[in-house]
Amino acid sequence: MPIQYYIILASALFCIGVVGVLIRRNAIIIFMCIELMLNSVNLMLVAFSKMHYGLGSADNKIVAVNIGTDAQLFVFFIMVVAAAEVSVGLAIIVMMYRNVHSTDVNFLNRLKN
Amino acid sequence: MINLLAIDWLLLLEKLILIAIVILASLFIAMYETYAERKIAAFMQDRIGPNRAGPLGILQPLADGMKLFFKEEIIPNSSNKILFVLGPSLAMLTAMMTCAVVPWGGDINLFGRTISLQIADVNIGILYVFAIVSLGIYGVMIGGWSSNNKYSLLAALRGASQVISYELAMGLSLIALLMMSGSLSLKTIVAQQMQTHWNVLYQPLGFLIFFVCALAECNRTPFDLSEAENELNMGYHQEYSSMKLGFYLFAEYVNMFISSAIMATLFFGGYDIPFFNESAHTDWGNWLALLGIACFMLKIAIFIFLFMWIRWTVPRFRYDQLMNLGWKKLIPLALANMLITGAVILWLKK
Amino acid sequence: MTATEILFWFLSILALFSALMVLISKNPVHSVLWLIVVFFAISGHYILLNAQFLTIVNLIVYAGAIMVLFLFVIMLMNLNSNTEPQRNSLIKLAGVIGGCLLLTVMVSAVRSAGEVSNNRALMNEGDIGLIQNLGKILFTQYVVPFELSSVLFLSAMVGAVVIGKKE
Amino acid sequence: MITLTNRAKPVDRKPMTFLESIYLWNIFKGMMITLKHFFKKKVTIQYPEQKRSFSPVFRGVQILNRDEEGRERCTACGLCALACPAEAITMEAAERMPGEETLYREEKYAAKYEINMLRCIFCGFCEEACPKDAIYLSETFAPAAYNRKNFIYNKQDLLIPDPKTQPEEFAQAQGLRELSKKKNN
Repeated sequence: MPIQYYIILASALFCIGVVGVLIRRNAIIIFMCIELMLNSVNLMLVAFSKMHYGLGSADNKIVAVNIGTDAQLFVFFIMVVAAAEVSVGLAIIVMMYRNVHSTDVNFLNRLKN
Repeated sequence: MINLLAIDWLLLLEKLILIAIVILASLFIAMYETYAERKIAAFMQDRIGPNRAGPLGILQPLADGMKLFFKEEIIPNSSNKILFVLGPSLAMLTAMMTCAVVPWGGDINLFGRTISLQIADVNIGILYVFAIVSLGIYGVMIGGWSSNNKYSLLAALRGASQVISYELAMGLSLIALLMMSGSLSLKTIVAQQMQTHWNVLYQPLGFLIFFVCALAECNRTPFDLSEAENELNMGYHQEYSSMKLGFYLFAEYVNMFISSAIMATLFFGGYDIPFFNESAHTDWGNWLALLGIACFMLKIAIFIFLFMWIRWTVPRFRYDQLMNLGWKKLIPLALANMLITGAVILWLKK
Repeated sequence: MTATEILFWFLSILALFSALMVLISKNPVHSVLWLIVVFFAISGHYILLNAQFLTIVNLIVYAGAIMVLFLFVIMLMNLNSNTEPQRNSLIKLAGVIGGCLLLTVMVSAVRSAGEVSNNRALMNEGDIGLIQNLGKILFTQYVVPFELSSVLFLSAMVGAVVIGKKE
Repeated sequence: MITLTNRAKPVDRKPMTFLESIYLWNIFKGMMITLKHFFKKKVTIQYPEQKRSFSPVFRGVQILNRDEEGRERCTACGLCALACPAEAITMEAAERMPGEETLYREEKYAAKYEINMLRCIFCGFCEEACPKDAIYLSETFAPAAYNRKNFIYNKQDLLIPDPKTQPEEFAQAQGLRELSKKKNN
C-alpha cells in the first residue's frame, strides 16, 4: 500500500482529534481526542516502520532484520506514556468534578484572575 | 499480496466448519453447564435437583431456554435502547471469541487432508485471550449503564473495577509460565507439556493465582459482586428480561467453559493424555486425536465441576476484601512467583 | 482490488467515520464507544501491516484498559447528553475550519514530497512486528527506556492515588 | 460465663495472619464439607408421588364425626364456637323430626355448620370443647382455592362419609380427607 495513503489517513485522524479539542467543552471528550491524536501518530509510525523495512530489505537482505523495529518500539512506549497519562489525567478530572461538579473546561479558568 | 482467487478455499471451508462446530459445541456445553450447576447445587445441599423434564431431568436446559424465549421482552422506557441491546450481544460475542485460539486436539486426517483442530494458531495466542477477556467487561458496563438503574450502574462499576484489578494478577501469574515455555502460542505450549511434564508441576502457585483470577474474571462466586442478588438486586442485568437476560447468563457459562479450557491448556497439558506416550502410538491416527479431545473435555469438565463446587461452598467476598485480596495478596504473590521462576531458570542455565 | 486493499479501505473508512462520530455524539458514553471502534480499526491496520504485537497491545492497553477507565469515570459522574456543555456555534465553526486547514496543509505537504510517494509500506510480510523480534530489541538495546517507563508508570500510579484521595 | 453446651467458642478478634488472610486452608476445609454432602443420601421427597406422613400431633382441617350407625354426633350446643379464639365457627341448630333418628343422634342437630378456614388457626380448642366427640382435627390441611367463598366450609364439606352407605369412602376419610376434589370443581 503506498505510504501516502497511510500518511493521509493518519493526518485526517489527527485533524479530527484537533477539531475535537477545539469544539468540545467536556474535559473527558477533549482527553479522548488527545488519545485519538496519539493513535494516529502511532499508526503513522508503524506504517513508516514497514516502509523502512521494505526499503532496507530491498537494499540488503542481511541488515534488514532489525530495520524499522525502533519505530514499533516507539509506538509501544507511546502507549505506555498514554496509559500513565490517562491514569493521572482522569484522577485530575475526577478531582475537578468533585470540586466544581462539572467537567466543563470553561469552569477551569480561575487561575486567570 | 493475496489475490481473492488465490485464497485456499478448502482451508477456508475447513476453518468455517471448525468454527461452526466449536461455537455449537460451546453453546451446547454452556447449556448443560446450567443443568450441571443446578444438579451439583442440589447434591451439595442434600437435594436431588431437577428431575422432571426427561429422564434424570436432562431436558431441563431445553425447558429453561424455551421459557426464556417465550417470556415477554421488556425494554425500560428510560433506558438507552441501542446500548441496551448492544450490552448482551457484546457479552456473548466476547465470550465466544476466545475459543478461536484454543487447541481442541491434535491433527486429524479426513479425506486426505490434515486438519488442525484449532481455529487459528496465532503466535500471540495468550495475549489474544487477554485482550478478549479485557474486552469482556464492556458487555457488563454497557448493560449496567444503559438500564438507567442505580443498582445496575453500581454493579457495573463494581464489575469493571474487579475485572481490571484481577487481570493484573492474572497476567503476572502467566509471565512466569511464559518464561518457562518461551512461546505465546497455545499449541506450542501444549506440545512442550506433552514432551515433559504438565506446567502445573512447575508452577503450582502460578496456577493457583490464575485460577482465583479466572473465578473473578468469570464473575463466579466468591467474586460475583457484580451480580450480587441480595445487595444489588441481581446486579447489572436487573432490568433485562427474556432472551437478553438469557444471553448474559449464557455468556457467563460460556466464559466458564472457555476459561476452563484455557486453564487445562496452559497448566494441565491440553489434549495430552496423562501417563501415555502419544509419539509411540502415531499409527493410531485419528483415534489418537479423538482420545486427546476426550481427555481435554474431561479436564475441562473437572474444572467446571471445581468452579461449581467452589460456588456452592464459599460465600461472597465483601468488596474491600475482594480488592485487598487482589491488590495486596495476589499481585505480590504473582510477582514473587515471577522472580523465583526467573532466578531458577537463570540458575539452571548456568 | 485484492483482499488486503479491500480491508485497507474498509478499515480506513471505519476509522474516519467513527472518529467523526466521537465528535458528533452528544452523549459521552457514545463517544467512548465510537472511540473504541476507532481503536479496533487501527488495530486492524496493524494486523494488515503484520505488526501483531502492537495489535494486541493496542487492544489490551487502549480498548481494554484506557477506555474502560474513561467509561468508568463517565459512569461514575453520570454524565449524559443533558449535562453536556456546548460551545456556541461560532467557535465550533472556527474549530472545524481550523482543523480543515490543518488537514489541507498536511495533505498538500504529502503531495509535494515527491520522493516519499514512491515508497510503499509492506503489507502482510516482514516479521519485524512479531513479538520475538521486538522483545529481543526491547530487552537489549532499549532496556534503559523500558525500565524508565516502568518508573514512569509507578510514579503515575502513585500520583493518581495521591490526587484521587480525599483529604 | 455459663454455656449451654461445651461446644461454644469465644469470639476471637485477633488480626488474621498472612496465611489466614489468603483463606486457602479454610476454603479447603469448607470444600471438603460440601464434597461430603455431595455423596450423602438425599432427603428429597418427590411430592405428588411420595407423601410425607404427618406427625401424630398434627392438627389439620376439621371433620364432623358420625357414630357407628352413621348418625351425626353434633348437637349444635355451640361450645366449639364459644371456645374458638378466632371466631371461625358459626352454626344454626334445628330440632330432630320424627323419622330422622337414623340421621341425627340427639334430639337437636346442626342445620348449618360453617367453619371459615381463613380465620381458623388450627388450635384444636373446638375438639377439646366438644362434649359429644363430634368435631375432630384430621391429619390433612385445607387445600388452596381461588376465591374466598370456597374457604368457608359447610357441613357437607366437613362431615365424614357415612360408614354404612359409603364404607369405602369412610375408610379413606379416616386416613386422609380429600376435600380438594369437592371444593374446587
